[in-house]
Amino acid sequence: MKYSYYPGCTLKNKAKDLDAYARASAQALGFELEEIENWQCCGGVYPLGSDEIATKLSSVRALNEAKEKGQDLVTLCSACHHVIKRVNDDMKNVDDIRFRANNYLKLDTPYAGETKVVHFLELLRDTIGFDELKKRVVKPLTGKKIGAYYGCLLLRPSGILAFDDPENPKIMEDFIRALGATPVIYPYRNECCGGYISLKEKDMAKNMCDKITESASGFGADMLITACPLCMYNLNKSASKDIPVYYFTELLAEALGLKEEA
Amino acid sequence: MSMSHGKNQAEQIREISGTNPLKCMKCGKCSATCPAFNEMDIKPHQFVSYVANNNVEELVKSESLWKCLSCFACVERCPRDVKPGKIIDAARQLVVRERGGSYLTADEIPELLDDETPQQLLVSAYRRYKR
Amino acid sequence: MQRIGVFVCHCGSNIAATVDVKKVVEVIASEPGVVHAEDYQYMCSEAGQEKIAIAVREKKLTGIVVCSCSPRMHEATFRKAAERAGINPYMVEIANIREHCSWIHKDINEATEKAVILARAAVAKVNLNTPLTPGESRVTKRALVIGGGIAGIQTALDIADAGYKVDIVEKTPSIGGRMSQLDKTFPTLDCSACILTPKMVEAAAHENITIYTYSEVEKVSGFVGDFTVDIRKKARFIDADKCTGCGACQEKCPSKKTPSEFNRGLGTRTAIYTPFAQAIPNVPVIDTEACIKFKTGKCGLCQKICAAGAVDYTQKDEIITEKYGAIVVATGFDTINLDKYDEYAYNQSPDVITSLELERVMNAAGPTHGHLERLSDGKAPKEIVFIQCVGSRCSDDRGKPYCSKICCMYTAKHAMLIRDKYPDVNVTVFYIDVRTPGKNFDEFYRRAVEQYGVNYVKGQVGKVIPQPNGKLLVQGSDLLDNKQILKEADMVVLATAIEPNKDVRKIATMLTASIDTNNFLTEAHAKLRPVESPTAGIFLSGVVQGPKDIPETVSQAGAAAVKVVGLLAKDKLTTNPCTAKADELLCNGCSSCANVCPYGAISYEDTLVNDHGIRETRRIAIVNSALCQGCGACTVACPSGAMDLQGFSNRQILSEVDAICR
Amino acid sequence: MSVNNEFRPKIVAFCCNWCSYAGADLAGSSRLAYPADVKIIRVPCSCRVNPMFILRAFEKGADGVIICGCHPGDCHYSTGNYYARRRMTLLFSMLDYIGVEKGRTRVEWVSAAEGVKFSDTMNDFVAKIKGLGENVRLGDLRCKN
Repeated sequence: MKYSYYPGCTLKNKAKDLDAYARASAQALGFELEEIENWQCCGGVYPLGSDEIATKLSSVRALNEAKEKGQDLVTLCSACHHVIKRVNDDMKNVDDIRFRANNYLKLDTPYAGETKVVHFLELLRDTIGFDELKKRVVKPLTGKKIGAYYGCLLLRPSGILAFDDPENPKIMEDFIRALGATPVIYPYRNECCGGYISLKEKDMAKNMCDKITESASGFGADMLITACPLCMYNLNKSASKDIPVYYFTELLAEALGLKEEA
Repeated sequence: MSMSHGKNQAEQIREISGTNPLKCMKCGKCSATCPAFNEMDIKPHQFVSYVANNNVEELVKSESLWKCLSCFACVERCPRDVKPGKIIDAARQLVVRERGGSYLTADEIPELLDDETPQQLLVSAYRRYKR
Repeated sequence: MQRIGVFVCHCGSNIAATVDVKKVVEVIASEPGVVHAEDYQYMCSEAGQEKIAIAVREKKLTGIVVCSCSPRMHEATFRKAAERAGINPYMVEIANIREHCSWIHKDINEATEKAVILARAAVAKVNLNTPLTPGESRVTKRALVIGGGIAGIQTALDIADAGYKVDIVEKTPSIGGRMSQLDKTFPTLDCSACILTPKMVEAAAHENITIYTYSEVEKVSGFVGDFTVDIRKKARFIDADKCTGCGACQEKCPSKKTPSEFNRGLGTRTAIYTPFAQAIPNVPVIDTEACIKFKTGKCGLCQKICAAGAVDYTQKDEIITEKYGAIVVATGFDTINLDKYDEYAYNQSPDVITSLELERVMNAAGPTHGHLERLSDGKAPKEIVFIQCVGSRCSDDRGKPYCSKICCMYTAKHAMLIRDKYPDVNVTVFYIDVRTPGKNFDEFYRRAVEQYGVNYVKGQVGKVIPQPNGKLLVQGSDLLDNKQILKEADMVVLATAIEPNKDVRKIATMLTASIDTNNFLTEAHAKLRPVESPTAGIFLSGVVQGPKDIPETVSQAGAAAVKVVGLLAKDKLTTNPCTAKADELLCNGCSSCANVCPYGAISYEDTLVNDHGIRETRRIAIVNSALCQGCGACTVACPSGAMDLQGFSNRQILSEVDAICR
Repeated sequence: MSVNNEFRPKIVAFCCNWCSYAGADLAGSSRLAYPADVKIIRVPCSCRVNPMFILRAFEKGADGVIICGCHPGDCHYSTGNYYARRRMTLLFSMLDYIGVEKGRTRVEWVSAAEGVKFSDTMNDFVAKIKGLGENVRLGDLRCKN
């Protein structure tokens, strides 16, 4: 199975691990990630203004390229997933944005939201299946108590992201179970880590990350997993509680016995 | 005149955000939800009523513009589908679209960075803070 | 050509402010067939109707057009007026120039122009009207009540007391409904069971009432006065005539793990069970999904233990077919599913419960025997938070757009009862608005605050955060203080929105009763006919029509009963004469019409016809006008154009089309 | 003809007595405006609408025809709206074939409780018809004044 793949800026640099482990695991699980050629940065945040067009075009280009290849578009970074999925929804459902974006791009065939945007975790859940993943695990992470940290970007707005129950998600918990570890459910797993605010308002971000890590360790988590480089940075940087944070792909690669290779 | 200016800006905010603040039933669930509540001078439920009442002069000067995380918790939980998070973002847009309204300048950046700062943080912050 | 009189109503200023009524009179007077035209302030008034009578007399009118409000409002009024004046009532047509014109248009020229066109269409139609005579149909003097809660019980009792037979069909094993699950009732704090049980007993003992519990309506046919209903009486596997209700079977049943529906899943019940001690009938049912005998073939303990020999594993569902003159829908409500509101952690903590679950917790016969305790660890709570409007007043797709109406009052009740019985427990209520209209209602709420010290905080809760120590952190707004507050609680109670019973859509479809987007049944008129469905012979009782509390439900139940009695008291009903009719010279007996008739009203007879001198026997469609409801499906299905609908004939409708497009 | 030469379409709306006509009444009592170009003809059920009526309307110069009935499953006569839906689907594609654009005909379900939907539907339909302009197909010139 071949998929178009959008890594995003951070995965080429500070979050190389997130990317490398994902590619290795994908290969082992029997699907191929074809990186979109000449992809451009998604912008990091979805442009909320209903009159913003230019800031959405890089996502549309990536989406259109996947469409032309007839492939689903796989994302990994929470922010890229959030931005691209929302722009895709605009292209599908908002006449004004679709019309103006296509006017800019002058594509041979106008793009109208045809591509399916799939997060790597959704691919594991819906295409491979967690039961199947469990069978492929060679080094189960038995005994590890892992808290899933979702953050906001994957879950909200749930009407568009349609990733999981925004208040009581379970995809990452099911993922953790498939790897043989024990998920730790804690209430702050869908609360914001502070996001971009950590650049200028460091105390504020720290405060928020403290709540998250304290809640997670209070419920017995030994470590956290995330899909987002920024969450990773904030949780590592700001939180006073010393709790290790991993990309979910790293644990996946470990359980699949690929960690050394990658 | 300041009143008409205020009204103009409120209209622009409604337009950019694509929201209807009149749908608000003043339940306060947005403010009850907001993780940045304590950092804000004007609170999420007030964004909505300010824009509904065409009284946004204080709002566009507010610190809250730079404290909202766009985490969308208020949008997700709002029982009336008002989307306070989009309203505050539209107010922020108004400010950064005006010359010199940026909350972040390039020369500030180096001292804010460390070895691990991900690109994503810079890109996001830049898009939020600056035109 | 008819001699038509046109009467244009001002409706005070409702019409006259936007439609130039004088102009309408002036223009319409020159329409073909119109021999009289005038306007008047209120045509529906006695004086207005008298004007019709005078014009009929003086101008020898044969047809009447009234330009006024909707025919759904006053068509009947003007038909009666015409009849009194000596004209066939079906020679009257209404041009709706209020709802369809003056009320929706602002420009007087535009509205006047449209009013003229609507009047013209009505005139064109009346020119082709023919006098019609209603038929008669019989009334079966028996009523059916669907639903055995307080609404259904009260309606049945009132009908039965008036001397008519009435059957209650209840889906669950016992009558009693939601009220039987409540602990206390507002605003007087009576024990719910103490006031409900006597009514249940009275209904069971009433000579005119038959109760079918564990039964569902399966099929409805017929029409007002003459419905035929199939009721599925599900197999209880207990012979009700033999069972003494001793309860030995339930004590011995080894399958004890099924969540109790009556206790909202908070406790368990056995596979053979009566839902609660005062159940009526006091005859258990066997839940085959839970019963070991049914699942594995082994066990059979209940049969062995039953001294009366009442247990019968071979019992089958039974279909009872009965005729009714009227049907009352009293199917009640349930609380909404809270899966989409998990910011309140209902699915994450057993100590977050709904108000209806709290009723069971507070009830002596409930899962905690009436002790207020946390369901997670059985500990006595010290801090309780109530959250109002959970799923009510929502315009998103998670909740309901309406106010559930009962929550403010029952929350005040719960808060008061807790503070009364456990004075050391602190109670906080997060509210958006406190809505307590009703006799002694606001006083009741104020007592909760002033006398019992319940802490009311204006603002909604954003998130309930379970803590590692088992407490619940409630993060909410205090809007008056402009603060976000964090309150540590031991229990959180959600005032969950109510919604009509899930089955009601299916029932409405069977009854062809209209239903709104929230699944409440629609009234015939929101203000003036609140207990009747627009479908004749169908009546509404209780929450099925809209959210209401017990006093309102009981009042409405009585009102529905009066309407039913009014119907059953008649020996005959006049039927709608606007029925289909086949032209025997055009009909070729092809059966197309009978295939689409929903009432089986069309049959075929070999008839001797005289077709322009050719006398022969042909197969001709015959419409039974007592069965025909006048939908017109057959008229369009007829390939030869033989079938037509009286009162809405092809020529009449085409003449309206012509008048509008002229 | 209006003086300012603005195109005012002729629109015929067939409404079933039980749901849509009542929905139109509710739109009226709720003062939910829609253009005066719409004229309503009351029929007992949407299944009473004979294709002949629609053809006649176009022949006589109508620019659009809309049929409103109860929601599927809610028909007062149980199944009438299903017949209407099937018949109209066929008729509309035939009309489209002979040049009466699909946008000029519509079937819409409006319940007695949906005053807002009735008004919204009519506003939308009139706007669409205005976009299409005057109907020239099927019009019988002898019917023109």
